Amino acid sequence: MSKLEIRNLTKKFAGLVAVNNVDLSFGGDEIIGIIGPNGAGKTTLINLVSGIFYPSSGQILIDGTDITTMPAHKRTRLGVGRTFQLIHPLEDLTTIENIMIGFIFSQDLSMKIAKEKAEMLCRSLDLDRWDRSVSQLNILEIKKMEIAQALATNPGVLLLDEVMAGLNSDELKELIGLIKKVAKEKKVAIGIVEHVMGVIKELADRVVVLENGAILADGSFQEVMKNPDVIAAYLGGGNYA
Amino acid sequence: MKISPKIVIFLIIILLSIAFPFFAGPYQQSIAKNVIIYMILALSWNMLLKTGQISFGLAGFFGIGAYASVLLSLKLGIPPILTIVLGGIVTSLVASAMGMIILRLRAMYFAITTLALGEIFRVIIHNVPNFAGGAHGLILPGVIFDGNGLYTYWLFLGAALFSIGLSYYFDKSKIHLALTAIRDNETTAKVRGIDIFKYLLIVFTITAGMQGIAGGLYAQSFGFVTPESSFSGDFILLPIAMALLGGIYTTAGPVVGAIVLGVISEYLKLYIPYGHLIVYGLIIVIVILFMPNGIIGALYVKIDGRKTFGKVDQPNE
Amino acid sequence: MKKLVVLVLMLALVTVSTTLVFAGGQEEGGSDQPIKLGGVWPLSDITGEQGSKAAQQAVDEINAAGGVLGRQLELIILDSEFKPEKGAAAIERLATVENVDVFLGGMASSVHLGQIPILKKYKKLTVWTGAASHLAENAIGGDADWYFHLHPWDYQQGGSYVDGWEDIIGKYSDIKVDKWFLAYEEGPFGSASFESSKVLFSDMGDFDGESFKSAAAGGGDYKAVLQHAKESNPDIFLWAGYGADALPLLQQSKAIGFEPALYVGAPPGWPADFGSSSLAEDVFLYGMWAPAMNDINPVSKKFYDGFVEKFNVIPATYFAPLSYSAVYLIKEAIERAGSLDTEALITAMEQSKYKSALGETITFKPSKVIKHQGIEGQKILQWQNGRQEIIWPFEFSTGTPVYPFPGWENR
Amino acid sequence: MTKAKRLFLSGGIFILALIIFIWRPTILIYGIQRAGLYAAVALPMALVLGIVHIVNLAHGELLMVGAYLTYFVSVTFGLDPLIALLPVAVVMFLLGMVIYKLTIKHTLKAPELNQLILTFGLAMVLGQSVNLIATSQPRTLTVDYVSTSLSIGELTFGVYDFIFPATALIILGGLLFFLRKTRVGKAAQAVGQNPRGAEIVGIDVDKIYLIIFSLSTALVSIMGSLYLTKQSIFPLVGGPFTMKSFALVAMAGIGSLPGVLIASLVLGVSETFLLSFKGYGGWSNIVFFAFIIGVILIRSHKGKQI
Repeated sequence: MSKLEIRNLTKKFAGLVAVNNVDLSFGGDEIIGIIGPNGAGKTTLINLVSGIFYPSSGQILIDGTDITTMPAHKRTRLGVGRTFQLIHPLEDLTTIENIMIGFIFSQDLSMKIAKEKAEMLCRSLDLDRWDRSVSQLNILEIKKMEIAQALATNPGVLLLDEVMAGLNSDELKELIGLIKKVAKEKKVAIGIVEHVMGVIKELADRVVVLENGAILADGSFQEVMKNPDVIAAYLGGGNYA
Repeated sequence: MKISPKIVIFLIIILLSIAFPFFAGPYQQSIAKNVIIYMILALSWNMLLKTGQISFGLAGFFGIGAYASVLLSLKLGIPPILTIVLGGIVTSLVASAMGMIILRLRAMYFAITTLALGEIFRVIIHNVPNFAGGAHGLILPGVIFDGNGLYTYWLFLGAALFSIGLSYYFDKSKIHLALTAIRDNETTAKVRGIDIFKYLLIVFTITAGMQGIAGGLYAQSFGFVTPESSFSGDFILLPIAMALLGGIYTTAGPVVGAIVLGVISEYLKLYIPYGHLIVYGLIIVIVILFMPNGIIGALYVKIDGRKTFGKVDQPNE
Repeated sequence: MKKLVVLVLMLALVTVSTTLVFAGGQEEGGSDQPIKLGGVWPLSDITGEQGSKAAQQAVDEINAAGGVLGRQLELIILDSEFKPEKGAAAIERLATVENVDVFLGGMASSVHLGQIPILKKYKKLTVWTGAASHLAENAIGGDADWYFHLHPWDYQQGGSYVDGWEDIIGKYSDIKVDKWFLAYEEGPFGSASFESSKVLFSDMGDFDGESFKSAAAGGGDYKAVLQHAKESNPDIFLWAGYGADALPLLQQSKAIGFEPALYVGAPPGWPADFGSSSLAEDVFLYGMWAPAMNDINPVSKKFYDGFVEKFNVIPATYFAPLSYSAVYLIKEAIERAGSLDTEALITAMEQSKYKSALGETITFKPSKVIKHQGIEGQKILQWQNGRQEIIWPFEFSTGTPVYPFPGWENR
Repeated sequence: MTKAKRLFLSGGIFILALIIFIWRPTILIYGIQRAGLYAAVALPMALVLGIVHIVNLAHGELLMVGAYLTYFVSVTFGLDPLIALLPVAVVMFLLGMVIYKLTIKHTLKAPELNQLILTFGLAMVLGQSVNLIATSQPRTLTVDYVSTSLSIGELTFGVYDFIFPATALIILGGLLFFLRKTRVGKAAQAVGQNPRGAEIVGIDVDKIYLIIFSLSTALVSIMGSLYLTKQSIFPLVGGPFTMKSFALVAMAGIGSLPGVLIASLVLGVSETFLLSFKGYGGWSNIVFFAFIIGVILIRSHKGKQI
């Protein structure tokens, strides 16, 4: 059971404030939805937590350990996992190898054990064609592979960045089910960034709304959706529901 | 352990190459030795290439290894074989110190920096006549094994097998996964727990050591070093061409490439004494045009039906 | 699995075919077989190209005149590509696959350093025309009686210049040389010249010098070194570089107004048409041979005419007459020895007294380290009316020195 | 960089230049001449690298071929090399087209290393072919005006070499005009930034590559002709220029043409600065490479990983 704490986090890019004084913590097997209009700072927030960027100010802690200035691979070992909005598979490796990476490098398992574990993980995610090269997978399989890749690092906190993008409604349903299963079985806290409100409604125990890098609202889906600020922000930024 | 045909054939080849001097003359052996020098360079360069990093520092490390080996022999009287190994270690140390600074560079910036460092080593050696012989270089009182061709060949073969083994280990171990991940996408690699800098440093250090050992072998078997010949640009692009023509990212590629190009160049000059290098250049051009994935890559396509065979990141824009 | 098998099989194929391709004939030379000479030169360089061609010319001449001991000569030419390992492999091939009786050729000390261990292995009669570095001499060592070196060593060249200038000053009293400046290319060739000259010329007045990056190595900007030379105002300005440096040095000297009384160049070869430039007039040079030798030496004339007729170009480097001489030295030694036995050949070679195209009568004497050194010095020449005239040694002179070097404006 | 910082920096450089000029004027004069040669040779490579995205290892050999053609045209027709360079540049443009169509075009989809080794092979073929035809003996044209000099007080220096910085400026100006003002140039810039995007908006990418590569070949051949007026040529004369240009382009940052000029100036002046101290010339080679490494490292430190 892990806990992620974000304190007063700010990130500026050449004068532009992408994340503005954000305070947020969640953990356990909680699933929180992070929503907001385009450019609200959702992906930047994930990038800050996973160590792609370093914040301008503020603090990030996982299970009480300060990871604010830690390199990405060390955060992974401490239990921060994530997927990418634009998928980043390792094209020169097979699917199973893509997944083994996490077991080997963040949990220090041997190649043999990593392979067994990866196969088990694939089975549990209904990802059968694990011996193929990534280029032969379909979109749903790639999404599953991304999630498996992240799960292989044994995360306490898993951040999913628009993992549903590009899926049709059947595929969407399957993946939602999968994520629910994962959260329950693996006891992972999940932060999910999503545009499709249906997904958030289905999955999230709690919803955080970002606008211009700052938190606009934080609460249950129903609460947040009634918040006049949120309605204003969404009406201003287009209809996402 | 079950004996697969692969292992049997591999053993036969090793035995054949050990027995090579008994059915081939000194000339063939010397060609084999030259091929091995370039093979080690091509293999080691290819090992670093798996991370996506293109090094032009081969000649620099080759020269450091050669000079270290000769200087250790001359100044401290250490036996030649030991100086070759020590030369490799010295080269590794130099490389790891350099790597701390330059391994965050990428693509052609990394390439040009390694090239520049190699040149700097050459200029330094050139300008310290009292220590390293300056522009003239240094000669050894004798060559390794007193010029015994058989032992020298086996020493070279040992170095070649060691390099092939190391490269094979890189292909099969978790290092392969780390390096390929770094090449394909650094962001994914680090988020999945790979310490990119650590692996780059490890590979850079090891491959530089191999290049240093090649330099030591060269210096000890010919008995001299000079700045011009030990840091020669021939040790940069020819091994790269060999690796590429054989097929990059594999162990077999550089090995096959070094043998094919090394043998072709000897063959050509027997028939075209004046101007054979034109044909040599043409062969390089034609192979690149018609076998863009190299010889081994072309074979894979034939056998696997695989279309693509790895790719290198596009230059930074 | 399948692909690995194919791979491995292919590797095996390559290995086997390599062996087959290079398995040469091992037949012993019978009395009707030609006598084989093996030569190694860098064939892509003018020195090696013309050196090998001149050697072939000598072989053809000898064969046309009936050969040696009733047998024909055969010259096998291999390219060293300026690479030590290739030069060494070439010697191995000549020794084992071609079964030659004599080695000759040569250019570039670093290539030779790589060949020396192999030459020592076979101990066949070796007549070498290049490699001036004293390191090569040390590597050969004092007990290699089979090794005959024609080209003067670096320190011998330096010594001959001292002798030459002393002779010239003694004979032509208006020539004054008290202050020297040597500009030298930073590679081994130039550095060797500087180091040996500094010691040798110390008795002859002030000696100063500085290095430059030769155009042959990507340089070609001499303004800094010329500026320093101009500031030191020497009586004699020497430069040791390559042919590509020759004209740009003169042009840049003119541009900065540097006019020493003696302007001496010491490249191994000169650019084509150098003599036709007005700037070249009255430049001194060091060398071993020039076409002017034809006026006073019939062997030189024979070589020159034969070369021009056979190859349709003018010999542009002294490595051509040097290699030509090497073949004749070998031919005469074989005749004297009456056999191809190495011991007999060495003894016969030691008795050589060959009137060469270079002017000298070549004999072999010990040098600092080795037993058999042929030519011991270079010559001092001067560009006059577009032609290299030999000034010193006076026994070969074809002209008298023009002094002082005329100013740039009077050209 | 802020405006004040920039002002401060350029002021500092100006004062430094002034001090050097008063102390040893030749450093600045020769430095600028040297820099001009570097820049003029490196600019065509920067163009190809910025737009076609290939490292052309035959760059120096193309300069060499241009120089040899100029030599033979000048000798055969008795032309001044500065006139002969025009027909030669046209011929070299066509040669560039042939090389592009026959070889480079077919490796553009392959990894960049393939282009590197392809052009390495091309360099070998070009260099060795010229060697076979013309031998390795250096060749020189004697042109009187190249040693024209100017005396100001005690100081005498060659003025002809200012042709290099002048040419560099003309090439840079011409290229910037071409890229910013002409239709083809603008298209080329678009292709350089995003070939796929350019293709989508209907630009014939292949044709742009062809034009840029041939243009660069013609430009480098002009530099070969100019080089011939000053220096002797031989088959290996171009080799060092390839690496030097590559290093300069890396220093300038890929895609920046004016950067090449600045990098050349910095290098040229610092090399002549070191050369002006007698006896340290041998170390001036280090300056070149140390500068490259320094600049690249500083830039990587300031920006992201490069």
